[in-house]
Amino acid sequence: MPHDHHDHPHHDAPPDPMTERVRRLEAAMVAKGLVDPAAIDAIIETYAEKVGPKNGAAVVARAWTDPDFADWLRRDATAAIASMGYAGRQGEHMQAVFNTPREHNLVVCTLCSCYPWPVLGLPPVWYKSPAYRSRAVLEPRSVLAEFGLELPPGTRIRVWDSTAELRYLVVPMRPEGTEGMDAGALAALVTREAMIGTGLPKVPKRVPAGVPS
Amino acid sequence: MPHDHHDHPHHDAPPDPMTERVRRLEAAMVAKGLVDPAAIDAIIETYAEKVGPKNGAAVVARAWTDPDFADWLRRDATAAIASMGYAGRQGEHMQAVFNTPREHNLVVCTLCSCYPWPVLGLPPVWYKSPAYRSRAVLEPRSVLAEFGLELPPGTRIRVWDSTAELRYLVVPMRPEGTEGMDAGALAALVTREAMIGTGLPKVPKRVPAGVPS
Amino acid sequence: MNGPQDLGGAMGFGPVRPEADEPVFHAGWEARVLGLTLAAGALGHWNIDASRHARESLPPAVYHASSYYEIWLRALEALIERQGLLRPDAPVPHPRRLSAAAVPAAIAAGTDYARPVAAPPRFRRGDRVRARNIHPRGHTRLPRYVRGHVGRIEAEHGGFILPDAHAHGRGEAPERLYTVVFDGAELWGPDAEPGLSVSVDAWESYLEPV
Amino acid sequence: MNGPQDLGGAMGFGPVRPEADEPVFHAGWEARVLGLTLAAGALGHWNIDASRHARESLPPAVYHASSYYEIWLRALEALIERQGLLRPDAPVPHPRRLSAAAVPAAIAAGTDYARPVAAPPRFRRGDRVRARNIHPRGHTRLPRYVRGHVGRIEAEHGGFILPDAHAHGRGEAPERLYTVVFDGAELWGPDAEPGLSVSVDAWESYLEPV
Repeated sequence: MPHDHHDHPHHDAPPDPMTERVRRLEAAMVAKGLVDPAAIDAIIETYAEKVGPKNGAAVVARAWTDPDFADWLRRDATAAIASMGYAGRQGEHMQAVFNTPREHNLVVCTLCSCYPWPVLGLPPVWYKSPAYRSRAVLEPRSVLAEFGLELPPGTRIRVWDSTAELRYLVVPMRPEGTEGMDAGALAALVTREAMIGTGLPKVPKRVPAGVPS
Repeated sequence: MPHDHHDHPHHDAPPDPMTERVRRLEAAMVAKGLVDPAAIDAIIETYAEKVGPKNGAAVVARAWTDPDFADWLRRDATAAIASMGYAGRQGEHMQAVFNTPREHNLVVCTLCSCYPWPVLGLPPVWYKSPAYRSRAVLEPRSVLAEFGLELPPGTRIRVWDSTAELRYLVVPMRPEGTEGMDAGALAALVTREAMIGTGLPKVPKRVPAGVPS
Repeated sequence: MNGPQDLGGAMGFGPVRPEADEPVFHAGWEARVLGLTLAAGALGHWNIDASRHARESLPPAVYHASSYYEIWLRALEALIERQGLLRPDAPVPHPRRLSAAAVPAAIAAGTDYARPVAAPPRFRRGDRVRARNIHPRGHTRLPRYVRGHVGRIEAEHGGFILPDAHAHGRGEAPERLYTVVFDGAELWGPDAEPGLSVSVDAWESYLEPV
Repeated sequence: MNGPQDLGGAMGFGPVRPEADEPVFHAGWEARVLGLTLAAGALGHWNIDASRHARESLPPAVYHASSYYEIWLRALEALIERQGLLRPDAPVPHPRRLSAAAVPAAIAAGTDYARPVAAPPRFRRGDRVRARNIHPRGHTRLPRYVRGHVGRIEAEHGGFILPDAHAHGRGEAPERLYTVVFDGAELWGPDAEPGLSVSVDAWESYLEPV
């Protein structure tokens, strides 16, 4: 049964307490017919392999290259994103927020870990950490510095605390020097952090000749 | 050396981790000449045996029986209490607050465990607990109910959060049926809880004849 | 509730520590907890608001000492216990057990939390509003750090299920939802970083006109 | 700081559990920690405000999982470490080591925290004042639950050492201290118990006129 294949890095060591505790709970739930182990496997497979920040990167790259799509994304992010096949759990009510030279957007959930799963996958540990949740609304500039991101002093910061069922996707500004790139190449520049607001898109590796870096 | 006589309820069991941790710290501090074990013993002896709520009870009983002292206590609690020999650490700046039929006083320290040591000794665990510290300022009536104290609905509650170096002593109302009692007998009715505000003085065991209970 | 989950503005948690090349799960049991939580949710005995309330109702010492999926696990255990799903007399199998075949559709469908609200919006874009100074003992999604503070309505999103009711079996009680923006200095006074604004999404009953 | 010590109005900690016939100490090590803390304080390397700040600076998970004297112990360890009192090159014995004979006088004397302040009081009894909405990263004794709220000056106590400065080696910076009373409904809104008022003792710079 696949659900028995928990990771055992050391086969000669006893399983750790959490592994045991979860295994016991799952066994009891399976025995009572509450869950189907194969359904658990299917859920895990979805988020481990199918859904992740590549989805969001495709959305952002398309917004950079398709003004009509960008406009749709701004007006009705849920529908625009669903049109690309990214919809469902924890993305039922999407909102895209666009960075500008004057304002940088940052997303947090101070109360739990709300995060747009269909476009970004499951949140990283730091996003769920008390450090991030407590500080993002109070001292985002200090937080961004810990990600190596120093915004110009004149750039305002807008923090979106996801306190309801709206889920936020940050659309960063398209980097300079990407004029000749297509959506596929652009998507490779869009990191998860850029779509949360704790980072910026990567600078393209090869700057076209004649364009100052 | 007296400081080695930590409590060992089971002499055949290994000491618990906290005992070991404290013992190691003390040994290191003694070795560096930072502390004298006999001074530690003297401090412990002071608070384990000499200073406690009996001091405060004597103050309250005197206030009940000596109107001039009660007046002094109200005007300058530090001096009035010091005149009875109770002064010093964590009682440098005292304030006595008097219960009335209209208002009941309750003392807490939401930020740590401020408490009037010279008159009440060291605080009990519940006074230092997050449960008490968090709730006393928000829902004191619910807290008092957990002490078995139900105040009349019309009685206001005044909570004193000890956020500075002022230390509060609640002077409860003198119980009915105590008219013939002297200060010594009255002091035996004054509990620690009554002087924090989570209780009332005990009702005298023998009500004098002719006085309705 | 003013529980351990309400972290906005709290201090003492140290730096944020991004992890390079972070895996989706850090242990097999984390993946199982995710799967169990989603599959158990499909049984219909509780909703997302009740789940969140179960997590924030953990004792603060437990909440703060637990990793994220440990919090999920403890809340799942509590919900199962409360609903008696493992009791000897519970029917086997559960009539709403999620099958593997149904997983893709369930994930793709999600849950629509929007609900029609007949009454007109009480607030309009641009209105100044105050987040009410409420301290409910039960679930709420109005964080403590905005309560009592004045912001501006930026958007009205139509009706949504009200978590404060939904978490406690008091129905969906839908209300209009607003995005409310607060100036950093309004929230944090002289200790605010310059150029900061913070928004929350707030149900109508969380707000009062200024 | 908005640290784990700032508990007023927090929820989730369960009932208060008074203990019948409670002993002064529940273990021998608790008594030693009390004695060590007081004796180490007499060395003069830190003051009571720095001690409190060391306690509230423990990581919240540690603070909430620790018993009270465990918090004291961890803070004492941190202060000793920071001051380097156990370093090999520290003089032995410490020139200010507290002797057993000096203990009764030291306890009886305590520490006078009052200081003269020349300037006249900014506020008078009866004045309405607002607790400032400050969120300092360092030590403060203005709890979060009163910040931004309006109360009334009930008493003025003269000058006292300011903890916000004293905890951080910035001198005594004395200011006048006031008892400020808040109505329960002002602090807790519609969720306040009826007939409640709460006071804090607040330094002058914590307050602003209304």
